[in-house]
Amino acid sequence: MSSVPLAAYLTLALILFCIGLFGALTKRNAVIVLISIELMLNAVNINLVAFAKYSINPGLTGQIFSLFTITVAAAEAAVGLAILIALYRNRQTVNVDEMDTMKR
Amino acid sequence: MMEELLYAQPGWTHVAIFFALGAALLVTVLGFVTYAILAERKVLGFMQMRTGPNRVGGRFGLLQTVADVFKLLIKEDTIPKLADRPLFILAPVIAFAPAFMVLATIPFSENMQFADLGVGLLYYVAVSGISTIGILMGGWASNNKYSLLGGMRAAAQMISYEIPLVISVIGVILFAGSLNLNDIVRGQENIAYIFLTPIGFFVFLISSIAELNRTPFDLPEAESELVAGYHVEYSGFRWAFFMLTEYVYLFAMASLTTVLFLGGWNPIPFLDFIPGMLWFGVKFSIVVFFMIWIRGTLPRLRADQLMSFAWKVLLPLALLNIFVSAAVKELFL
Amino acid sequence: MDLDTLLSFRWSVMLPEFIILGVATLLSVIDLFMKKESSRKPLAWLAGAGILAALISIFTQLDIEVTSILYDTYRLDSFSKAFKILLLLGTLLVIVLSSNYKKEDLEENRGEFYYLLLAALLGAMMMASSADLITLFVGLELLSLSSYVMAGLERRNKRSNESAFKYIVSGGIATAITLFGMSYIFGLTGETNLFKIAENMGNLELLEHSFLIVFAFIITFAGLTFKIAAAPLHMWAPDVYEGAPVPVTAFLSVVSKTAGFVILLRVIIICFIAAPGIDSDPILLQVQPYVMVLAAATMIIGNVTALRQRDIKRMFAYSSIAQAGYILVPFVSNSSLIFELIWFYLLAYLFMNIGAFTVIQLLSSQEGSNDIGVFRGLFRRSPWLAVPMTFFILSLAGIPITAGFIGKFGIFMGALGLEQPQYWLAAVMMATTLISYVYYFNIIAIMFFRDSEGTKVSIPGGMAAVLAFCAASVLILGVMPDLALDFFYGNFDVNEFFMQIETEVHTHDH
Amino acid sequence: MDFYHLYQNNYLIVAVFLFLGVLLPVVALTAGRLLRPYKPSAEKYTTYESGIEPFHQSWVQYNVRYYLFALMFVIFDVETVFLYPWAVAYEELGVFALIEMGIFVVLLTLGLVYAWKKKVLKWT
Amino acid sequence: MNTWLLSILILSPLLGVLVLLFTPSQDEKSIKWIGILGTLFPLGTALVTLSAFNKSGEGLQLAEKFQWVSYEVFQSNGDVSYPIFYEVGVNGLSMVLILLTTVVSVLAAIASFSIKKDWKSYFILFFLLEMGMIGVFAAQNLFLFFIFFEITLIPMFFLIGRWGYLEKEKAAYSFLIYNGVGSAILLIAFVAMFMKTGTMNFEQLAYTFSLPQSELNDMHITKNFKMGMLIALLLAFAVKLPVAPLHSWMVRVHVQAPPPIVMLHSGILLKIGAYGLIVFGAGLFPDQFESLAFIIGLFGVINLLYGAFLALTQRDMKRVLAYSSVSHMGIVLIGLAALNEAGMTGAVFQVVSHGLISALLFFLVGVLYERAGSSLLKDFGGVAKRMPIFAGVLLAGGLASLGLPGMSGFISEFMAFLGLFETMPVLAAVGTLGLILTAVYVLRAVLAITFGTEKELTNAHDLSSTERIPAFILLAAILFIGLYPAWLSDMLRPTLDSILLGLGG
Repeated sequence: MSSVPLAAYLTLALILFCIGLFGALTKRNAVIVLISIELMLNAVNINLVAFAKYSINPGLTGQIFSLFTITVAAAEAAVGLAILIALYRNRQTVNVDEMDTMKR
Repeated sequence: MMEELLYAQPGWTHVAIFFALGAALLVTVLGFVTYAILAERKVLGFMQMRTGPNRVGGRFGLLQTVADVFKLLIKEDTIPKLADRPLFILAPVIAFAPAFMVLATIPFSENMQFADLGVGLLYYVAVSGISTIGILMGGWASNNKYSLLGGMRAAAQMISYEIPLVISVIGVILFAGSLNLNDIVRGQENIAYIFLTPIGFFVFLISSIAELNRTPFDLPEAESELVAGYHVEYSGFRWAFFMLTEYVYLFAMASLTTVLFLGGWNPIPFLDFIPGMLWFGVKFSIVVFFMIWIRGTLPRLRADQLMSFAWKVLLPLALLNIFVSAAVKELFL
Repeated sequence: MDLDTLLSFRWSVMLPEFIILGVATLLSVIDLFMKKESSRKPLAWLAGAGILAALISIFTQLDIEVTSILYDTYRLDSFSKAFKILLLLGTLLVIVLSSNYKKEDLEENRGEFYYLLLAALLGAMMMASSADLITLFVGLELLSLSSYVMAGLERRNKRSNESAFKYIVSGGIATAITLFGMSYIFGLTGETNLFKIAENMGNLELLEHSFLIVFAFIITFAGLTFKIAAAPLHMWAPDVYEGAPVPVTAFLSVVSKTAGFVILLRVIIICFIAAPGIDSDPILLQVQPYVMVLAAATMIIGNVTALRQRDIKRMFAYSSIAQAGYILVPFVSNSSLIFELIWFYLLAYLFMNIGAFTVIQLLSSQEGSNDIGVFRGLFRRSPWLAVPMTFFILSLAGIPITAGFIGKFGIFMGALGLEQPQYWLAAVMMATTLISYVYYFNIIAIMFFRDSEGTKVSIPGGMAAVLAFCAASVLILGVMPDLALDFFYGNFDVNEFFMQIETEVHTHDH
Repeated sequence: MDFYHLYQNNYLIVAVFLFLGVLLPVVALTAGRLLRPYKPSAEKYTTYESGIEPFHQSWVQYNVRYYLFALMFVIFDVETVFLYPWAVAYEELGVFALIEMGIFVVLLTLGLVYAWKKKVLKWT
Repeated sequence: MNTWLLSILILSPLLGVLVLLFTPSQDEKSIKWIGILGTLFPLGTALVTLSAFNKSGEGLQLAEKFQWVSYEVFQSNGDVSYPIFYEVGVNGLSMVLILLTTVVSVLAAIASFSIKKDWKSYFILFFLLEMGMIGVFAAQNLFLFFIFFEITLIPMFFLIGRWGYLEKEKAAYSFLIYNGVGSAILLIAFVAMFMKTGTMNFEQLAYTFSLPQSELNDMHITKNFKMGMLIALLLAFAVKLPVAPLHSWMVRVHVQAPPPIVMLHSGILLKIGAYGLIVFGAGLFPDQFESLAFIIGLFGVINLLYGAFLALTQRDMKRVLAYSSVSHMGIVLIGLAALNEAGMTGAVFQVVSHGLISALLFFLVGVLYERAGSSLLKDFGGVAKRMPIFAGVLLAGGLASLGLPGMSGFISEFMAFLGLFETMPVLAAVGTLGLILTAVYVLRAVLAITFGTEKELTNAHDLSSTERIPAFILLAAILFIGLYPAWLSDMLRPTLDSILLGLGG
């Protein structure tokens, strides 16, 4: 069990990021959209931690950065859910497709 | 031998050895659970001035639980037609696996520990949180109003009490300067942290009881209100696993309390000829007994009291505890 | 980092931030313990006073040389001072707008609005004043999160909810994209301090990973364009602007956008100025076509789509997308005038857009509609509203003797001033400006050429003051732009932007 | 390098425990399948609702207050992300970090008070 | 050095604005009188300026210069400052045009008695328009020129859109968009020149561009750049002039705008295009201009013929006049393309003369429209009987327009063609066809109105005394220039010489 190369982490993060992006853009349930965004942010965390350990210029700040990312992701999720609750109270739906009061 | 093993390149031999040791622990834990249930019933019986189980397996009903287990094993297993089958089957597993996983990092004595993780405490907190998902999943997958409500309540309660629980241990971390449970125990060679951070201990103890869904915080399973809460549709061995989870957590939580606040394997001064393992066992048993005692004494809380207690009393106390602990550290250590 | 080191920092340079933070906290406490029925109007005064105090303290800081504390996570340089003035000024005007914004839905959350606004402002100010990726990011998120909530502050209004939700979803995606890019920047250099990143970017070892640098640049840049509502991440703007309360829309279109440009300049320019692209050419030159296409697309999309809008807020959303495209032009052209051009344009933009939103707020709250028809016959009904609005619109369209023209002129100077002038970019900008004439002058036509039986619009004192101030500023800056430019050149030295400060590191024996 | 192995081994143990934790239910349930009877009837498979025929779908949208508690949880749980490292490194950080943490916690408490005042913490 | 005279002249219309701001908006009579008096003040100032102007003096006179806007550019080769100045001044050409502007403005203000609503805002915009027009001719700097150029745009937009006829908004928009395109191109060209040379002053620019190519290379100015700039400028002013394919907006404006505004537009605003062509096209890039001369001439002839043909087929007097303007602007191009003294003089004369003639004719059509509510040719006939003075003036104007000797139109057309025959005889020969056509359409239109069977007119009284003033003054001016062209040519000579010098003629 030798150490895993950096590229593997990056690829994992990239795949995760793309899944998240795909989900955020295509899913119709608002909660799933929010979760997809979390997925993208977690991809970032993987990147940061992997870079902090294995990059050309390793540095501990990557882990600190990821701490902040986690916090912000949590805050974002909290605000997102709060807004979704308010929306649900008014519209009785969490379906993104039905949010079309404002047309172009 | 263990030292060498741990410092060697990991391989399949390691897996095998670890597996054997883990299985041994698993058996021990199952044994504990078997007799903890019996003990609980006995103690409760004693408190309520009755005998408790005494028919099966001799005078003390020693095989009562074993018989119960066998009964469960040969009971017909029903999964409601309307249930979400995959989730229904998955739920007990997800609830149980973390309960056992957290045991990996608990130091039972000086050299009786499985995984000496640098972030042991964090590991415990993080992994134990996963069980909530199992419970929630079980409640949801049953497609039953009672179980859904029970599952939601359980989840709400568990996350509410998780906060004070997690924050109350910060005092301990402050004193030990480490998240490693071994370091924490070693930090208590002179004085157990229960004396340094009593508020923390108080908060931790109460929150842990709530986390375990035990009386007086057993609303999710409130028989009189919600039938049996989130596992109302479960039967046979699937149900048994939810019970098992609870008691394994009891085991784990009692161990953690011992490690964090009661000094783990450290002996009381002048009594260090008694082996650490035994000290641990004694302290551990006291905690378990205390929890059963509480169950026998206190009535169940109301739902609103339950939640506000966590947020309005325990959380502020836990936050206060951080600074009290810091002050204690600055002033006395 | 011990006590001595921390005490050795000049904390006084953070005074504006401290004031805002203090006032925001105070406001939240007061609001919490105030009786539910009592009026929240005094809170607006308090918030305004706080911002004013912060503004004054920045002016007292003008002659302080570059200072950096907390290892460059906070730095006071000309760049930050110049842009913080814009941010504070914009928010101050928005406060006046909001204190006159009367809507049932907002009343119960009025107290929250003020301190959320201040929190957002604080985030924006941190973005202007930091040279560390982490702090910049936290500032960005403080701004964003407060904005998300503000957009949805009318809790019972479906549109407001919806706009907030759309905002947070698109904002979340943009944050993730930005962070993904930043993680690569960090990964390539191992640093989060911008200047150290710049240093390490020049490292020869990185040459073999130059495609990664380009990748990092593109991702980061794309993510950061969200805040300024530039293509490709502009889609949120129309919906959010339309649904949010008018003062919030004004805030988003002015202050938040300014902050977006601030972080864009900070991160992109400092980090990548020395970075090699593929084949070791400077990356900023290599990605120029890409950024140029973005700027052009932003201008085109914004202006063309604005043509079809009937909802006035939506139209201004597209207009502000287009304006973002204009401001990107000096950025694209790597002009040495970049800072003063962007600064001046944003200053002009602040006055004209907030002025326009003042009028929109007055009209839409009186008529209960956001349709463009509310402007019908405005000149007959309330000439004192129609005439300033005309100035704002002329300025937005870039007609001479308004600040907007000088801004656009400057941008042209930037675009055409290089050894290789960006003719086609200037042409796109000019062509789209022409397109913008159609919808801008449509408003004017409706105000002046159509008659209606509508009633006179009553203008509260505060709003009148904002209108007068904005209109006067638009005109004065249009006739005497040197007032602003001399102020800029006299007080700010753009070279400070690139100045890395060596902080003394105290080493102690343990 | 040895420490690296130690590190790997410790997590290997965790993995083994995970495996065991999953294995036990699987084995037990498989064993149970061989032992237990199987006599299906329609009643057995209906959802339990205190003896009444179950009516409409029970996957209802649950009360919003659960979400509110979830939000509170998220916020305070993440707070610990900062508290833990701070507590671990307290010795090196010293008094100033304590003050900083004080500010941090006070602001969070303010959030708690806010939620309290806004009756978020009220169940029912 | 600074005499302030020109600045006062430029700002003089604002005095009227100031007074109007304090006049109650319902007081129609005083507003109209303030309007007229307000235009007299610039006229007076212009006359004072004229008297201070040395007619035979060369170069710029009465110049003023202040630093206005300054950008500091840091470049690799050291700091370069890009200052923008406020620079005004007059030469013979601009002096004449300023004079023309102030005169036509007064007359248009008098003609504005026919305006029916919102007099106050009408006159405010009118004054702003006048300020813009004076400023355009007085500016000696690209930046300033552009600003005044745009200032004329906005009041025009309002004036057309609010006080025009049925399709006024459409006309206002097409005015705005077409001219917007022109000014957009102009701005790009101006800024590009500024950034290359670091100056915006006309003379300095002309000097810089006349430097030998080797020195220009150091400033990254290539031949292609100069050519590109010239084409851009030509294009921009072609819209304004307008040149044939780009003329539709102008016809629409002339049909829809209120008569006094059309007087100003066709009298002055179109001339800005011609002025621009002369000053920037021929003045800054003479070499490139020469190489494009044939194309310019070609467009001139096309304009002349095309405008004349269309004027022939129109049934609306306004459209006839509008197309005649297109046609006459062709003569300006023809004169410019000739590249010699005769042509150039012809072009400039045409600018002035057409300003007067078209102002007169549009004024008369306005009068007609006021009487009959129509300007269609078929609605009129035998007007001469009931309105003899009107018919007389109309006929005189028409004759001036077709270039009858003794009137101003003759001199300009003659000179322009004389010039072109020297350099491009074939083109000139084709062009003369236009002159014949001009005579045909002018006479057809004018005669159809004045003579023939009398049609019923509801309100057929002759020119009133207020209407006679502008009509007679304009007619007098047309005759004066036609009979005594030396007055004009003396003033223009130094300017034309300097341009011709650049052209190598």
